[in-house]
Amino acid sequence: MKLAVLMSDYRTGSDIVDRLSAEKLGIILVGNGVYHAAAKEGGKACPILEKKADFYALTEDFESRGFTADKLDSRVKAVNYGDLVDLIFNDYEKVIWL
Amino acid sequence: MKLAVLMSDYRTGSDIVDRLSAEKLGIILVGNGVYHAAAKEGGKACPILEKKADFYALTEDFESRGFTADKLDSRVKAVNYGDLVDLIFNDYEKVIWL
Amino acid sequence: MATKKLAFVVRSLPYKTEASRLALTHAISSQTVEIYLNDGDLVEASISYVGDGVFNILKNQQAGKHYGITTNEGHAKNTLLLDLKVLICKEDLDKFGLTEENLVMDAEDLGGDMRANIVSYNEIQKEMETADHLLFC
Amino acid sequence: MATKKLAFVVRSLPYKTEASRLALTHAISSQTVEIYLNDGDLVEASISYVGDGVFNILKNQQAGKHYGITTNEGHAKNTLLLDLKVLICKEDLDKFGLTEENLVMDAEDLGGDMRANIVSYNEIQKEMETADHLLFC
Amino acid sequence: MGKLTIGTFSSLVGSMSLDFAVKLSEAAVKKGHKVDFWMSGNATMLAKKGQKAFKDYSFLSKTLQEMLATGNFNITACEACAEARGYHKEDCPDGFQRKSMDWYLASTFEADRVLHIGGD
Amino acid sequence: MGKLTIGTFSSLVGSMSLDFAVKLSEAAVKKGHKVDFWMSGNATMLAKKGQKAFKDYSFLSKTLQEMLATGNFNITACEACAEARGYHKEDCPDGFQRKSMDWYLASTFEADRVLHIGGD
Repeated sequence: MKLAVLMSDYRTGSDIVDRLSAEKLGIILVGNGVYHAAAKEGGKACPILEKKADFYALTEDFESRGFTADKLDSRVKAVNYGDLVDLIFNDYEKVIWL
Repeated sequence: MKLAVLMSDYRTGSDIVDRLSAEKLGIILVGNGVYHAAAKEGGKACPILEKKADFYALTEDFESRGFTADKLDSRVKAVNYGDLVDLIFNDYEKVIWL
Repeated sequence: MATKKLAFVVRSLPYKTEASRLALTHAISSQTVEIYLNDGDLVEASISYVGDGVFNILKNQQAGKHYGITTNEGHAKNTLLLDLKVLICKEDLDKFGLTEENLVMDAEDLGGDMRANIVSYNEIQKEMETADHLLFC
Repeated sequence: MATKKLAFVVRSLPYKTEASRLALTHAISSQTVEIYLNDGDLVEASISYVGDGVFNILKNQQAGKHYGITTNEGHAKNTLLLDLKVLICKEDLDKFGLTEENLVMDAEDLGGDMRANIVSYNEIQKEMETADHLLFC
Repeated sequence: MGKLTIGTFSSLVGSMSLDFAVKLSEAAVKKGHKVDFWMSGNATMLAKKGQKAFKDYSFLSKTLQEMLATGNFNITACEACAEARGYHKEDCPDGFQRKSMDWYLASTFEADRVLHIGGD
Repeated sequence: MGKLTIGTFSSLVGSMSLDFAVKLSEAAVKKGHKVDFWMSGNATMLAKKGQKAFKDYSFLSKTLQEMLATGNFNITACEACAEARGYHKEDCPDGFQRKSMDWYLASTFEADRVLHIGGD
């Protein structure tokens, strides 16, 4: 399946993502999920970014929290709400919110 | 200080509890915090119970979730809402909610 | 004439928030959805419990006695009474040391025939793959 | 004539919930509380940022532009403008690789004199000990 | 053009999850898609008339009315959830509907995509 | 006998944190303590008249009215938070007050214990 995961939290949900598998998997960081792309703990990027998936972060949400696109982990692509609509309709078949 | 911590969540807040220090520390498990006393992962009790503190769990809340007092870790004492009021007023000076 | 398959996946703890309770009540409402659809069209809901979500189906929840609300246990029983497909992740039960005895496995006392299925995560993954839409909570 | 000391401790991330935003606005309201108190009585609020809470005071929050709401950055600046004591946990900044440059440290642009203090967790622990009440969020 | 059904269970003010759902709907409607927006549980807070705009809180009524005007946006509250919160028929904003939960399930039948925002 | 000030910022229905705050108040009032109960943010959902009892949702109005009758319980909503949600004066249940945030801070002045329930 082609699955888009909207990840909206920083401290919960990783246990679920770890197990998800899909032929095509997109992880879209929204809300407080953007800290997965923008924050480092002890100098290390978030382990979730090791997952085999395409990563996106919502511009409106990381900018709201004081980050700019150049602060994101290089594996993560910035998208806006319009892009997100296209991703959901064109690139994936199913969408979940964590 | 004499500090009572009402711990209401299972998956967040432990980072804060780890650092708290008080001459007299009470950790009172309420809401989903009761899983710290009632759930075991991989056969192991929750690490938070290693903390030097007096532990309590709210009877109304663990019973609501399907546990009985005999299922609680032996370090944890069952209390009801009336006992909780007495603990807050008589045994501790400050109360926080996590 | 078509059937759409919805897979509800309960992964959060009960009670603190509304997430899992409302997932169950919405899944149950698949039984009355026909009034909105054309003849022969159907919406079919399954429910899978994974991760912390398995705590939703512990037996003997006393939330009615203490807080005056229906329990998630009661809702889970209703899903079985109404013949919804229910999957419970075995690996997560093992992790928490839970067994059939601890869980709502049927609604026999209410006259239901359906039993919940304890399955490996792979089966839940398959359920997700064959569903038209996924509803996590 | 007495002063009661309240220590607000911000430990949660901004925005997803109301917790930290409302802590800041309530702390600020200590400035107008006298209308409810006897002459000479005071309520004094301090604010400490610990753990994930340090992300509340990042600079350049664009929530106004994107969502039409005032930012936590703005509220944090107001606490400094109004001379509230502000403590930021150094160990947590180090953990996240954050420095003064990233943070709201003063309200100079608005005419404020007060600066936030980056301190070790021990200092925040002392603040908690000398306060009459603790308000975590 | 497709149809997106969004189910929301979050709270209005202070929970940015509900803001997210509204902004996503807006972006979808702008691109010509149809959106069904279901409010259950605490998300029914959106379904109360007379909300005042304050700068500290998100204020979503205006965006919702603009979307309704396009004819491609349908917003419906769980009736029981609303009544439990003391919201009666006369509290319901213009253009909003109130239905039972099966409305949401029915909406998914013809939806191309479903986003169920279950968390609070 | 002491005074307990509880500040609540959670949601009414479905969030058991608010149920907790009400049950704790009830237990304290029964023991003869005074309780000031502050509702801010989404907790102002308690401050809406006409809530209907459903078995799926907690229904706290009755307990609150019983506590008010004792004279040892004071319940006050943040006025701006209420207005942001479309709750006006006429929506406020009998015996409830509406004030600005400094009321909460003032209440802590004479409180023996303060419980600030900040999370949602």
